[in-house]
Amino acid sequence: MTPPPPPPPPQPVRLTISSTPAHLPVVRAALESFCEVAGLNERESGCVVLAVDEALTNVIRHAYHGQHDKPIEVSLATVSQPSGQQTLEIYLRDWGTQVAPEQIRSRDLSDVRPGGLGVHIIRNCMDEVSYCHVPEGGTCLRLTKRITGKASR
Amino acid sequence: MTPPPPPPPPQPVRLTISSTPAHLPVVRAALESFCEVAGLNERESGCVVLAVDEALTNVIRHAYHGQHDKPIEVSLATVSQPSGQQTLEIYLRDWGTQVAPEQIRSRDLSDVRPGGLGVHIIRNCMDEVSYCHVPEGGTCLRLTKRITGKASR
Amino acid sequence: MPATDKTNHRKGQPVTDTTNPIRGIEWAGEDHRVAVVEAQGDIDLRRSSRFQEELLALPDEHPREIVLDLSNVPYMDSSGVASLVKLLARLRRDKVPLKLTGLRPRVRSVFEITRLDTIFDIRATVKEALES
Amino acid sequence: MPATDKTNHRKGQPVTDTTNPIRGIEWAGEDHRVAVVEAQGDIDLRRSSRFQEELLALPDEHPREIVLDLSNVPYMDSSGVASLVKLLARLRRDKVPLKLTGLRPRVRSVFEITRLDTIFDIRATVKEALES
Ligand SMILES: Nc1ncnc2c1ncn2[C@@H]1O[C@H](COP(=O)(O)OP(=O)(O)O)[C@@H](O)[C@H]1O
Ligand SMILES: Nc1ncnc2c1ncn2[C@@H]1O[C@H](COP(=O)(O)OP(=O)(O)O)[C@@H](O)[C@H]1O
Repeated sequence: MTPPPPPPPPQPVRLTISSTPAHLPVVRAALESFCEVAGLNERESGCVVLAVDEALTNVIRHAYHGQHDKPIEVSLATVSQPSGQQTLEIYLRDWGTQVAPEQIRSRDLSDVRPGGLGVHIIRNCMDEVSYCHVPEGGTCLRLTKRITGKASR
Repeated sequence: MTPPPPPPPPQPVRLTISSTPAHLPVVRAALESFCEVAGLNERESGCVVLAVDEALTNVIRHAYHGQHDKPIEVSLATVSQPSGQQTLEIYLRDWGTQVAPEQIRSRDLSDVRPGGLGVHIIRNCMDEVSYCHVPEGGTCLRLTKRITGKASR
Repeated sequence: MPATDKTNHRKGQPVTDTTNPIRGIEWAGEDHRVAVVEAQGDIDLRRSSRFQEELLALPDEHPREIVLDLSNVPYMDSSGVASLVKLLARLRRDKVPLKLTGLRPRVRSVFEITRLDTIFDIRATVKEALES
Repeated sequence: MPATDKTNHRKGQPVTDTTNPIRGIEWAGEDHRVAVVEAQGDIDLRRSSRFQEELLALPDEHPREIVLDLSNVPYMDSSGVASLVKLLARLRRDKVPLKLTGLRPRVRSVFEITRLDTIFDIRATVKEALES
Protein backbone atom coordinates (compact mmCIF):
# COMPACT_ATOMS: atom_id res chain seq x y z
CA MET A 1 0.00 0.00 0.00
CA THR A 2 1.37 3.43 -0.89
CA PRO A 3 0.53 6.32 1.35
CA PRO A 4 -2.71 8.03 0.28
CA PRO A 5 -2.19 11.48 -1.23
CA PRO A 6 -2.56 14.24 1.32
CA PRO A 7 -6.07 15.70 1.22
CA PRO A 8 -6.40 19.20 -0.22
CA PRO A 9 -6.89 22.00 2.28
CA PRO A 10 -9.39 22.71 3.90
CA GLN A 11 -8.92 19.22 5.09
CA PRO A 12 -11.88 16.88 5.02
CA VAL A 13 -12.92 14.18 7.45
CA ARG A 14 -14.18 10.87 6.14
CA LEU A 15 -16.22 8.38 8.13
CA THR A 16 -16.57 4.86 6.83
CA ILE A 17 -19.31 2.92 8.56
CA SER A 18 -21.39 -0.13 7.95
CA SER A 19 -25.11 0.25 7.48
CA THR A 20 -26.13 -0.53 11.04
CA PRO A 21 -28.37 1.91 12.90
CA ALA A 22 -25.95 1.54 15.85
CA HIS A 23 -23.54 3.81 13.99
CA LEU A 24 -25.99 6.67 13.51
CA PRO A 25 -25.25 8.30 16.89
CA VAL A 26 -21.51 8.07 16.12
CA VAL A 27 -21.98 9.96 12.85
CA ARG A 28 -24.25 12.50 14.52
CA ALA A 29 -21.67 13.18 17.24
CA ALA A 30 -18.78 13.54 14.78
CA LEU A 31 -20.84 15.77 12.47
CA GLU A 32 -22.02 17.94 15.34
CA SER A 33 -18.44 18.55 16.40
CA PHE A 34 -17.27 19.14 12.81
CA CYS A 35 -20.03 21.74 12.32
CA GLU A 36 -19.03 23.50 15.49
CA VAL A 37 -15.36 23.65 14.52
CA ALA A 38 -16.42 24.85 11.04
CA GLY A 39 -18.23 27.78 12.64
CA LEU A 40 -21.87 26.84 12.11
CA ASN A 41 -24.15 28.16 14.78
CA GLU A 42 -26.20 25.82 16.90
CA ARG A 43 -29.37 26.07 14.84
CA GLU A 44 -27.51 25.41 11.61
CA SER A 45 -25.65 22.42 12.94
CA GLY A 46 -28.82 20.94 14.42
CA CYS A 47 -30.38 21.10 10.98
CA VAL A 48 -27.36 19.56 9.27
CA VAL A 49 -27.20 16.71 11.78
CA LEU A 50 -30.91 16.01 11.27
CA ALA A 51 -30.60 16.05 7.47
CA VAL A 52 -27.64 13.67 7.40
CA ASP A 53 -29.27 11.32 9.90
CA GLU A 54 -32.40 11.18 7.70
CA ALA A 55 -30.30 10.59 4.60
CA LEU A 56 -28.38 7.75 6.28
CA THR A 57 -31.64 6.25 7.50
CA ASN A 58 -32.87 6.28 3.90
CA VAL A 59 -29.69 4.60 2.66
CA ILE A 60 -30.06 1.84 5.24
CA ARG A 61 -33.79 1.37 4.57
CA HIS A 62 -34.12 2.00 0.85
CA ALA A 63 -30.70 1.44 -0.73
CA TYR A 64 -29.65 -1.48 1.49
CA HIS A 65 -33.15 -2.76 2.40
CA GLY A 66 -32.30 -2.93 6.08
CA GLN A 67 -29.08 -4.95 5.74
CA HIS A 68 -26.64 -3.91 8.45
CA ASP A 69 -23.28 -4.93 7.00
CA LYS A 70 -23.03 -2.77 3.88
CA PRO A 71 -20.57 0.11 3.51
CA ILE A 72 -21.45 3.80 3.72
CA GLU A 73 -18.99 6.67 3.41
CA VAL A 74 -19.65 10.09 4.88
CA SER A 75 -17.24 12.85 3.81
CA LEU A 76 -17.21 16.26 5.45
CA ALA A 77 -15.37 19.34 4.23
CA THR A 78 -15.52 23.10 4.35
CA VAL A 79 -14.98 24.94 1.08
CA SER A 80 -14.25 28.64 0.53
CA GLN A 81 -16.16 30.00 -2.44
CA PRO A 82 -14.47 32.66 -4.61
CA SER A 83 -16.99 35.10 -3.10
CA GLY A 84 -15.48 34.45 0.31
CA GLN A 85 -18.57 32.49 1.35
CA GLN A 86 -17.70 29.43 3.41
CA THR A 87 -19.71 26.31 2.65
CA LEU A 88 -20.03 22.98 4.38
CA GLU A 89 -20.01 20.12 1.87
CA ILE A 90 -21.15 16.63 2.75
CA TYR A 91 -21.03 13.56 0.54
CA LEU A 92 -22.83 10.31 1.33
CA ARG A 93 -21.79 7.35 -0.75
CA ASP A 94 -23.44 3.95 -0.79
CA TRP A 95 -23.07 0.82 -2.91
CA GLY A 96 -26.73 -0.19 -2.76
CA THR A 97 -29.78 -0.26 -5.01
CA GLN A 98 -30.00 2.76 -7.29
CA VAL A 99 -33.31 4.59 -7.58
CA ALA A 100 -34.05 7.26 -10.19
CA PRO A 101 -33.28 10.55 -8.45
CA GLU A 102 -36.72 11.92 -9.40
CA GLN A 103 -38.28 9.11 -7.35
CA ILE A 104 -36.59 10.41 -4.23
CA ARG A 105 -39.02 13.16 -3.43
CA SER A 106 -40.97 14.55 -0.55
CA ARG A 107 -44.75 14.40 -0.42
CA ASP A 108 -47.38 17.08 0.11
CA LEU A 109 -47.12 18.00 3.79
CA SER A 110 -50.62 19.51 3.97
CA ASP A 111 -51.86 15.94 3.98
CA VAL A 112 -51.12 15.18 7.65
CA ARG A 113 -50.05 11.58 7.92
CA PRO A 114 -47.02 9.70 9.17
CA GLY A 115 -44.10 8.78 6.90
CA GLY A 116 -42.47 10.36 3.90
CA LEU A 117 -40.99 13.25 5.87
CA GLY A 118 -37.27 12.48 5.51
CA VAL A 119 -36.66 13.89 2.05
CA HIS A 120 -38.60 17.03 2.97
CA ILE A 121 -36.35 17.51 5.98
CA ILE A 122 -33.21 17.00 3.92
CA ARG A 123 -34.27 19.56 1.30
CA ASN A 124 -35.47 21.98 3.93
CA CYS A 125 -32.34 21.82 6.06
CA MET A 126 -29.70 21.98 3.35
CA ASP A 127 -29.02 24.59 0.67
CA GLU A 128 -28.19 22.12 -2.10
CA VAL A 129 -29.24 18.49 -2.39
CA SER A 130 -28.26 16.37 -5.36
CA TYR A 131 -28.43 12.64 -5.85
CA CYS A 132 -26.33 11.00 -8.54
CA HIS A 133 -25.65 7.47 -9.66
CA VAL A 134 -22.09 6.27 -9.48
CA PRO A 135 -21.34 4.30 -12.67
CA GLU A 136 -19.49 1.63 -10.66
CA GLY A 137 -22.62 1.08 -8.57
CA GLY A 138 -24.48 2.84 -5.81
CA THR A 139 -25.47 6.40 -5.17
CA CYS A 140 -23.74 9.59 -4.12
CA LEU A 141 -25.67 12.31 -2.31
CA ARG A 142 -24.11 15.76 -2.18
CA LEU A 143 -25.39 18.16 0.47
CA THR A 144 -24.19 21.70 0.99
CA LYS A 145 -24.90 24.33 3.61
CA ARG A 146 -23.73 27.95 3.62
CA ILE A 147 -22.01 28.86 6.85
CA THR A 148 -23.66 32.03 8.10
CA GLY A 149 -22.65 31.74 11.76
CA LYS A 150 -19.77 33.79 13.05
CA ALA A 151 -17.22 31.70 11.17
CA SER A 152 -13.80 32.13 12.65
CA ARG A 153 -11.81 29.89 10.34
CA MET B 1 -13.72 1.72 -8.22
CA THR B 2 -15.22 -1.56 -7.09
CA PRO B 3 -17.32 -1.64 -3.96
CA PRO B 4 -15.21 -2.28 -0.88
CA PRO B 5 -15.77 -5.67 0.72
CA PRO B 6 -18.37 -5.55 3.47
CA PRO B 7 -16.68 -5.25 6.86
CA PRO B 8 -16.81 -8.30 9.09
CA PRO B 9 -19.27 -8.18 11.96
CA PRO B 10 -19.09 -6.62 14.59
CA GLN B 11 -18.89 -3.75 12.21
CA PRO B 12 -16.13 -1.23 12.63
CA VAL B 13 -16.13 2.50 12.09
CA ARG B 14 -13.20 4.14 10.36
CA LEU B 15 -12.34 7.82 10.56
CA THR B 16 -9.91 9.27 8.06
CA ILE B 17 -8.66 12.69 9.04
CA SER B 18 -5.79 14.97 8.21
CA SER B 19 -3.29 15.79 10.90
CA THR B 20 -4.79 19.10 11.97
CA PRO B 21 -5.59 19.69 15.64
CA ALA B 22 -8.98 21.03 14.47
CA HIS B 23 -10.08 17.45 13.89
CA LEU B 24 -9.28 16.24 17.41
CA PRO B 25 -12.67 17.26 18.86
CA VAL B 26 -14.38 15.48 15.96
CA VAL B 27 -12.57 12.22 16.75
CA ARG B 28 -13.25 12.63 20.47
CA ALA B 29 -16.97 13.11 19.84
CA ALA B 30 -17.24 10.11 17.50
CA LEU B 31 -15.21 7.91 19.84
CA GLU B 32 -17.24 8.96 22.86
CA SER B 33 -20.43 7.96 21.09
CA PHE B 34 -18.92 4.70 19.81
CA CYS B 35 -17.84 3.77 23.35
CA GLU B 36 -21.31 4.47 24.66
CA VAL B 37 -22.98 2.33 22.01
CA ALA B 38 -20.41 -0.40 22.69
CA GLY B 39 -21.47 -0.45 26.33
CA LEU B 40 -18.46 1.13 28.05
CA ASN B 41 -19.36 3.00 31.20
CA GLU B 42 -18.66 6.68 31.51
CA ARG B 43 -15.37 6.30 33.34
CA GLU B 44 -14.06 3.81 30.80
CA SER B 45 -15.02 5.89 27.81
CA GLY B 46 -13.50 9.01 29.35
CA CYS B 47 -10.24 7.14 29.67
CA VAL B 48 -10.36 5.79 26.11
CA VAL B 49 -11.10 9.24 24.68
CA LEU B 50 -8.18 10.71 26.62
CA ALA B 51 -5.78 7.96 25.48
CA VAL B 52 -6.70 8.29 21.80
CA ASP B 53 -6.50 12.08 21.94
CA GLU B 54 -3.00 11.84 23.45
CA ALA B 55 -1.96 9.30 20.82
CA LEU B 56 -3.25 11.51 17.98
CA THR B 57 -1.48 14.50 19.48
CA ASN B 58 1.75 12.48 19.46
CA VAL B 59 1.23 11.49 15.83
CA ILE B 60 0.73 15.12 14.83
CA ARG B 61 3.70 16.34 16.89
CA HIS B 62 6.21 13.53 16.61
CA ALA B 63 5.37 11.51 13.49
CA TYR B 64 4.28 14.47 11.34
CA HIS B 65 6.34 17.21 13.08
CA GLY B 66 3.34 19.50 13.30
CA GLN B 67 2.33 19.33 9.64
CA HIS B 68 -1.45 19.62 9.36
CA ASP B 69 -2.18 18.01 5.99
CA LYS B 70 -1.00 14.44 6.51
CA PRO B 71 -3.36 11.46 6.70
CA ILE B 72 -4.34 9.62 9.88
CA GLU B 73 -6.74 6.69 10.08
CA VAL B 74 -8.62 5.80 13.25
CA SER B 75 -10.43 2.45 13.23
CA LEU B 76 -12.86 1.43 15.94
CA ALA B 77 -14.34 -2.01 16.49
CA THR B 78 -15.71 -4.22 19.19
CA VAL B 79 -14.53 -7.83 19.27
CA SER B 80 -15.97 -10.78 21.15
CA GLN B 81 -13.25 -12.96 22.64
CA PRO B 82 -13.82 -16.74 22.75
CA SER B 83 -14.18 -16.29 26.53
CA GLY B 84 -17.22 -14.12 25.91
CA GLN B 85 -15.27 -11.02 26.94
CA GLN B 86 -16.09 -8.00 24.78
CA THR B 87 -13.15 -5.84 23.84
CA LEU B 88 -12.89 -2.44 22.22
CA GLU B 89 -10.11 -2.38 19.61
CA ILE B 90 -8.69 0.82 18.23
CA TYR B 91 -6.08 1.20 15.48
CA LEU B 92 -4.29 4.43 14.70
CA ARG B 93 -2.40 4.48 11.43
CA ASP B 94 -0.05 7.19 10.22
CA TRP B 95 2.33 7.56 7.30
CA GLY B 96 4.90 9.66 9.14
CA THR B 97 8.37 9.29 10.64
CA GLN B 98 8.93 5.94 12.27
CA VAL B 99 10.50 5.81 15.70
CA ALA B 100 11.77 2.65 17.41
CA PRO B 101 8.84 1.49 19.58
CA GLU B 102 11.12 1.28 22.63
CA GLN B 103 11.77 5.02 22.28
CA ILE B 104 8.07 5.71 22.78
CA ARG B 105 8.02 5.46 26.54
CA SER B 106 6.76 7.31 29.54
CA ARG B 107 9.07 8.91 32.04
CA ASP B 108 9.37 8.60 35.82
CA LEU B 109 6.35 10.43 37.21
CA SER B 110 7.85 10.91 40.69
CA ASP B 111 9.93 13.64 39.09
CA VAL B 112 7.24 16.34 38.97
CA ARG B 113 7.75 18.38 35.84
CA PRO B 114 5.69 19.26 32.78
CA GLY B 115 5.78 17.19 29.58
CA GLY B 116 6.22 13.52 28.81
CA LEU B 117 2.86 12.50 30.26
CA GLY B 118 1.07 11.36 27.10
CA VAL B 119 2.52 7.86 26.80
CA HIS B 120 1.92 7.26 30.50
CA ILE B 121 -1.73 8.18 30.04
CA ILE B 122 -2.09 5.91 27.01
CA ARG B 123 -0.58 2.92 28.85
CA ASN B 124 -2.55 3.66 31.98
CA CYS B 125 -5.90 4.03 30.27
CA MET B 126 -5.75 1.09 27.89
CA ASP B 127 -5.34 -2.62 28.55
CA GLU B 128 -3.02 -3.30 25.60
CA VAL B 129 -0.82 -0.84 23.76
CA SER B 130 1.41 -1.90 20.89
CA TYR B 131 3.24 0.14 18.32
CA CYS B 132 4.38 -1.44 15.09
CA HIS B 133 6.05 -0.26 11.95
CA VAL B 134 4.15 -0.73 8.72
CA PRO B 135 6.62 -1.97 6.05
CA GLU B 136 5.10 0.39 3.46
CA GLY B 137 5.82 3.35 5.76
CA GLY B 138 4.46 4.84 8.92
CA THR B 139 3.28 3.41 12.19
CA CYS B 140 0.28 1.48 13.46
CA LEU B 141 -0.77 1.76 17.09
CA ARG B 142 -3.14 -0.89 18.42
CA LEU B 143 -5.04 -0.11 21.59
CA THR B 144 -7.49 -2.41 23.34
CA LYS B 145 -9.82 -1.99 26.27
CA ARG B 146 -11.92 -4.67 27.96
CA ILE B 147 -15.55 -3.68 28.21
CA THR B 148 -16.56 -4.18 31.82
CA GLY B 149 -19.60 -1.90 31.83
CA LYS B 150 -23.06 -3.36 31.55
CA ALA B 151 -22.59 -4.27 27.90
CA SER B 152 -25.86 -4.83 26.18
CA ARG B 153 -24.66 -5.75 22.74
CA MET C 1 -28.33 21.30 23.31
CA PRO C 2 -26.09 18.99 21.28
CA ALA C 3 -27.82 16.15 19.48
CA THR C 4 -25.53 13.84 21.37
CA ASP C 5 -26.17 15.31 24.78
CA LYS C 6 -26.71 12.31 26.98
CA THR C 7 -26.45 13.99 30.33
CA ASN C 8 -29.88 12.90 31.37
CA HIS C 9 -30.15 9.35 30.18
CA ARG C 10 -26.57 8.40 30.85
CA LYS C 11 -26.69 7.71 34.51
CA GLY C 12 -26.87 4.03 35.25
CA GLN C 13 -26.67 1.98 32.13
CA PRO C 14 -25.43 2.80 28.66
CA VAL C 15 -28.06 3.82 26.17
CA THR C 16 -28.36 1.18 23.53
CA ASP C 17 -31.11 -0.46 21.55
CA THR C 18 -32.30 -2.13 24.72
CA THR C 19 -33.21 0.99 26.66
CA ASN C 20 -36.96 1.50 26.64
CA PRO C 21 -37.97 4.64 24.78
CA ILE C 22 -40.75 4.99 27.36
CA ARG C 23 -39.23 5.12 30.83
CA GLY C 24 -42.54 4.96 32.69
CA ILE C 25 -46.12 6.11 33.20
CA GLU C 26 -47.45 8.01 36.18
CA TRP C 27 -51.12 8.54 36.77
CA ALA C 28 -52.08 12.12 37.65
CA GLY C 29 -55.24 14.18 38.00
CA GLU C 30 -57.86 13.90 40.72
CA ASP C 31 -59.23 10.73 39.14
CA HIS C 32 -55.74 9.38 38.43
CA ARG C 33 -56.68 8.94 34.80
CA VAL C 34 -54.21 11.39 33.24
CA ALA C 35 -51.23 9.39 31.99
CA VAL C 36 -47.96 11.30 32.37
CA VAL C 37 -45.60 9.38 30.08
CA GLU C 38 -41.85 9.95 30.22
CA ALA C 39 -39.83 9.25 27.09
CA GLN C 40 -36.04 8.90 27.19
CA GLY C 41 -33.04 8.84 24.88
CA ASP C 42 -32.47 9.56 21.23
CA ILE C 43 -35.38 8.49 19.03
CA ASP C 44 -33.72 7.43 15.78
CA LEU C 45 -33.72 4.42 13.46
CA ARG C 46 -32.40 2.26 16.32
CA ARG C 47 -35.32 2.98 18.57
CA SER C 48 -38.20 4.45 16.60
CA SER C 49 -40.08 1.21 16.01
CA ARG C 50 -39.93 0.41 19.75
CA PHE C 51 -41.04 3.98 20.45
CA GLN C 52 -44.02 3.60 18.14
CA GLU C 53 -44.99 0.24 19.61
CA GLU C 54 -44.91 1.59 23.13
CA LEU C 55 -46.80 4.74 22.15
CA LEU C 56 -49.57 2.87 20.37
CA ALA C 57 -50.05 0.62 23.40
CA LEU C 58 -50.92 3.65 25.54
CA PRO C 59 -54.63 3.91 24.53
CA ASP C 60 -55.14 0.39 25.94
CA GLU C 61 -54.55 1.84 29.39
CA HIS C 62 -57.72 3.95 28.92
CA PRO C 63 -56.33 7.30 29.94
CA ARG C 64 -58.62 10.34 30.00
CA GLU C 65 -55.67 12.39 28.76
CA ILE C 66 -52.00 11.79 27.87
CA VAL C 67 -49.12 14.13 28.72
CA LEU C 68 -45.92 13.02 26.97
CA ASP C 69 -42.79 14.43 28.59
CA LEU C 70 -39.94 14.74 26.06
CA SER C 71 -37.49 16.59 28.30
CA ASN C 72 -35.12 13.59 28.35
CA VAL C 73 -35.19 13.15 24.58
CA PRO C 74 -32.14 14.97 23.15
CA TYR C 75 -32.80 13.92 19.55
CA MET C 76 -35.75 12.79 17.44
CA ASP C 77 -35.86 11.99 13.75
CA SER C 78 -38.82 12.15 11.38
CA SER C 79 -39.95 8.62 12.17
CA GLY C 80 -40.37 9.59 15.83
CA VAL C 81 -42.54 12.50 14.81
CA ALA C 82 -44.47 10.19 12.48
CA SER C 83 -45.20 7.85 15.39
CA LEU C 84 -46.60 10.76 17.35
CA VAL C 85 -48.85 11.64 14.41
CA LYS C 86 -50.16 8.06 14.46
CA LEU C 87 -50.81 8.21 18.19
CA LEU C 88 -52.56 11.56 17.82
CA ALA C 89 -54.87 10.19 15.11
CA ARG C 90 -55.78 7.18 17.24
CA LEU C 91 -56.43 9.30 20.33
CA ARG C 92 -58.57 11.80 18.42
CA ARG C 93 -60.91 9.00 17.45
CA ASP C 94 -61.58 8.39 21.17
CA LYS C 95 -61.48 12.14 21.99
CA VAL C 96 -58.50 11.70 24.34
CA PRO C 97 -56.33 14.84 24.41
CA LEU C 98 -52.54 14.51 23.90
CA LYS C 99 -50.12 17.14 25.20
CA LEU C 100 -46.39 17.22 24.48
CA THR C 101 -44.07 18.85 27.04
CA GLY C 102 -40.41 19.61 27.57
CA LEU C 103 -39.35 19.73 23.91
CA ARG C 104 -35.70 20.65 23.58
CA PRO C 105 -34.88 23.14 20.79
CA ARG C 106 -33.62 20.38 18.48
CA VAL C 107 -36.70 18.25 18.91
CA ARG C 108 -38.96 21.25 18.47
CA SER C 109 -37.24 22.10 15.20
CA VAL C 110 -38.15 18.68 13.71
CA PHE C 111 -41.81 19.48 14.36
CA GLU C 112 -41.39 22.92 12.82
CA ILE C 113 -39.57 21.73 9.71
CA THR C 114 -42.21 19.06 9.08
CA ARG C 115 -44.92 21.67 9.83
CA LEU C 116 -46.44 19.39 12.44
CA ASP C 117 -45.94 21.81 15.33
CA THR C 118 -49.40 23.29 14.72
CA ILE C 119 -51.32 20.03 14.94
CA PHE C 120 -49.91 19.18 18.38
CA ASP C 121 -50.77 20.76 21.73
CA ILE C 122 -47.26 21.68 22.92
CA ARG C 123 -46.72 22.90 26.51
CA ALA C 124 -43.56 24.00 28.28
CA THR C 125 -43.74 21.67 31.28
CA VAL C 126 -45.70 18.72 32.65
CA LYS C 127 -46.95 21.03 35.40
CA GLU C 128 -48.32 23.51 32.88
CA ALA C 129 -49.97 20.71 30.92
CA LEU C 130 -51.66 19.33 34.03
CA GLU C 131 -52.92 22.74 35.11
CA SER C 132 -54.48 23.63 31.77
CA MET D 1 -20.00 14.61 31.51
CA PRO D 2 -19.14 13.81 27.90
CA ALA D 3 -15.77 15.06 26.68
CA THR D 4 -17.66 16.91 24.00
CA ASP D 5 -20.16 18.54 26.30
CA LYS D 6 -20.24 22.12 25.17
CA THR D 7 -23.29 23.26 27.03
CA ASN D 8 -21.45 25.96 28.86
CA HIS D 9 -19.19 27.46 26.29
CA ARG D 10 -21.53 27.15 23.38
CA LYS D 11 -23.79 30.07 23.94
CA GLY D 12 -22.83 32.97 21.74
CA GLN D 13 -20.04 32.08 19.42
CA PRO D 14 -18.67 28.77 18.23
CA VAL D 15 -15.68 27.45 20.10
CA THR D 16 -12.69 27.46 17.80
CA ASP D 17 -8.98 28.13 18.08
CA THR D 18 -9.78 31.79 18.51
CA THR D 19 -11.69 31.51 21.77
CA ASN D 20 -9.48 32.59 24.65
CA PRO D 21 -8.75 29.72 27.03
CA ILE D 22 -8.93 32.33 29.82
CA ARG D 23 -12.31 34.06 29.75
CA GLY D 24 -11.45 36.67 32.33
CA ILE D 25 -9.99 37.62 35.71
CA GLU D 26 -11.92 39.00 38.65
CA TRP D 27 -10.24 40.45 41.68
CA ALA D 28 -11.58 39.18 45.01
CA GLY D 29 -10.62 39.31 48.67
CA GLU D 30 -10.72 42.34 50.95
CA ASP D 31 -7.61 43.75 49.32
CA HIS D 32 -8.79 42.79 45.81
CA ARG D 33 -5.55 40.93 45.27
CA VAL D 34 -6.95 37.42 44.87
CA ALA D 35 -7.20 36.69 41.13
CA VAL D 36 -10.22 34.52 40.29
CA VAL D 37 -9.41 33.26 36.82
CA GLU D 38 -12.05 31.59 34.69
CA ALA D 39 -10.90 29.13 32.04
CA GLN D 40 -13.21 27.99 29.23
CA GLY D 41 -13.46 25.34 26.55
CA ASP D 42 -11.60 22.15 25.74
CA ILE D 43 -7.87 22.40 26.46
CA ASP D 44 -6.29 20.23 23.78
CA LEU D 45 -3.56 20.53 21.14
CA ARG D 46 -5.54 23.33 19.47
CA ARG D 47 -5.54 25.51 22.52
CA SER D 48 -2.94 24.33 25.02
CA SER D 49 -0.15 26.67 23.93
CA ARG D 50 -2.50 29.66 24.24
CA PHE D 51 -3.62 28.34 27.60
CA GLN D 52 -0.03 28.12 28.80
CA GLU D 53 0.82 31.59 27.53
CA GLU D 54 -2.16 33.12 29.29
CA LEU D 55 -1.49 31.18 32.49
CA LEU D 56 2.17 32.18 32.65
CA ALA D 57 1.23 35.84 32.20
CA LEU D 58 -0.83 35.75 35.41
CA PRO D 59 2.08 36.28 37.86
CA ASP D 60 2.76 39.65 36.16
CA GLU D 61 -0.53 40.89 37.62
CA HIS D 62 0.99 40.45 41.11
CA PRO D 63 -1.85 38.52 42.69
CA ARG D 64 -1.57 37.53 46.34
CA GLU D 65 -3.33 34.27 45.44
CA ILE D 66 -4.80 32.66 42.29
CA VAL D 67 -8.06 30.69 42.12
CA LEU D 68 -8.43 28.98 38.75
CA ASP D 69 -12.02 28.03 37.98
CA LEU D 70 -12.18 25.03 35.59
CA SER D 71 -15.93 24.48 35.76
CA ASN D 72 -16.32 25.51 32.10
CA VAL D 73 -13.54 23.23 30.90
CA PRO D 74 -15.15 19.97 29.71
CA TYR D 75 -11.88 18.40 28.53
CA MET D 76 -8.16 18.77 29.27
CA ASP D 77 -5.25 16.80 27.86
CA SER D 78 -1.84 16.18 29.42
CA SER D 79 -0.37 19.35 27.96
CA GLY D 80 -2.99 21.39 29.83
CA VAL D 81 -2.01 19.69 33.06
CA ALA D 82 1.66 20.27 32.21
CA SER D 83 0.99 24.01 31.82
CA LEU D 84 -0.58 24.06 35.27
CA VAL D 85 2.52 22.34 36.67
CA LYS D 86 4.65 25.12 35.14
CA LEU D 87 2.43 27.81 36.62
CA LEU D 88 2.53 26.14 40.03
CA ALA D 89 6.34 26.00 39.96
CA ARG D 90 6.56 29.68 39.08
CA LEU D 91 4.07 30.73 41.74
CA ARG D 92 5.77 28.67 44.45
CA ARG D 93 8.95 30.65 43.87
CA ASP D 94 7.04 33.80 44.84
CA LYS D 95 5.02 32.01 47.54
CA VAL D 96 1.72 32.75 45.80
CA PRO D 97 -0.87 30.02 46.48
CA LEU D 98 -2.76 28.45 43.54
CA LYS D 99 -6.13 26.78 44.00
CA LEU D 100 -8.01 24.83 41.33
CA THR D 101 -11.81 24.70 41.50
CA GLY D 102 -14.75 23.21 39.64
CA LEU D 103 -12.95 20.23 38.10
CA ARG D 104 -15.35 18.06 36.13
CA PRO D 105 -14.88 14.29 36.58
CA ARG D 106 -13.06 13.94 33.25
CA VAL D 107 -10.63 16.72 34.01
CA ARG D 108 -10.04 15.41 37.52
CA SER D 109 -9.18 11.99 36.09
CA VAL D 110 -6.33 13.44 34.01
CA PHE D 111 -4.78 14.76 37.22
CA GLU D 112 -5.28 11.40 38.91
CA ILE D 113 -3.83 9.33 36.07
CA THR D 114 -0.75 11.55 35.90
CA ARG D 115 -0.56 11.47 39.73
CA LEU D 116 -0.53 15.24 39.86
CA ASP D 117 -3.73 15.53 41.89
CA THR D 118 -1.70 15.49 45.12
CA ILE D 119 0.57 18.41 44.26
CA PHE D 120 -2.36 20.77 43.56
CA ASP D 121 -4.71 22.38 46.06
CA ILE D 122 -8.06 21.31 44.60
CA ARG D 123 -11.31 22.79 45.95
CA ALA D 124 -14.91 22.14 44.98
CA THR D 125 -15.99 25.71 44.24
CA VAL D 126 -14.58 29.21 43.92
CA LYS D 127 -16.56 30.14 47.03
CA GLU D 128 -14.91 27.38 49.04
CA ALA D 129 -11.48 28.41 47.77
CA LEU D 130 -12.03 32.05 48.75
CA GLU D 131 -13.27 31.14 52.22
CA SER D 132 -10.35 28.89 53.06
N1 LIG E 1 -31.30 6.69 -0.47
C1 LIG E 1 -32.42 6.31 -1.11
N2 LIG E 1 -32.38 5.30 -2.00
C2 LIG E 1 -33.49 4.92 -2.64
N3 LIG E 1 -34.71 5.47 -2.46
C3 LIG E 1 -34.83 6.48 -1.59
C4 LIG E 1 -33.70 6.95 -0.86
N4 LIG E 1 -34.11 7.96 -0.07
C5 LIG E 1 -35.42 8.11 -0.28
N5 LIG E 1 -35.88 7.23 -1.19
C6 LIG E 1 -37.27 7.14 -1.71
O1 LIG E 1 -37.94 8.38 -1.41
C7 LIG E 1 -39.12 8.12 -0.60
C8 LIG E 1 -39.35 9.23 0.40
O2 LIG E 1 -38.36 9.15 1.44
P1 LIG E 1 -38.64 9.81 2.85
O3 LIG E 1 -39.17 11.21 2.63
O4 LIG E 1 -37.41 9.71 3.66
O5 LIG E 1 -39.82 8.97 3.51
P2 LIG E 1 -39.88 7.43 3.94
O6 LIG E 1 -38.48 6.92 3.97
O7 LIG E 1 -40.53 7.49 5.28
O8 LIG E 1 -40.73 6.78 2.90
C9 LIG E 1 -38.89 6.75 0.02
O9 LIG E 1 -40.09 6.10 0.31
C10 LIG E 1 -38.07 6.04 -1.04
O10 LIG E 1 -38.90 5.48 -2.03
N1 LIG F 1 3.61 8.67 17.52
C1 LIG F 1 4.90 8.89 17.89
N2 LIG F 1 5.86 8.88 16.95
C2 LIG F 1 7.15 9.09 17.30
N3 LIG F 1 7.56 9.32 18.56
C3 LIG F 1 6.66 9.34 19.55
C4 LIG F 1 5.28 9.11 19.26
N4 LIG F 1 4.61 9.17 20.44
C5 LIG F 1 5.52 9.42 21.39
N5 LIG F 1 6.76 9.51 20.87
C6 LIG F 1 8.03 9.73 21.64
O1 LIG F 1 7.79 9.43 23.03
C7 LIG F 1 8.06 10.57 23.86
C8 LIG F 1 7.08 10.65 25.03
O2 LIG F 1 5.79 11.04 24.57
P1 LIG F 1 4.74 11.71 25.54
O3 LIG F 1 4.70 10.91 26.80
O4 LIG F 1 3.46 11.89 24.84
O5 LIG F 1 5.34 13.13 25.94
P2 LIG F 1 5.67 14.41 25.04
O6 LIG F 1 4.96 14.23 23.74
O7 LIG F 1 5.14 15.55 25.85
O8 LIG F 1 7.15 14.41 24.90
C9 LIG F 1 8.00 11.77 22.93
O9 LIG F 1 8.79 12.83 23.36
C10 LIG F 1 8.48 11.17 21.61
O10 LIG F 1 9.89 11.17 21.55
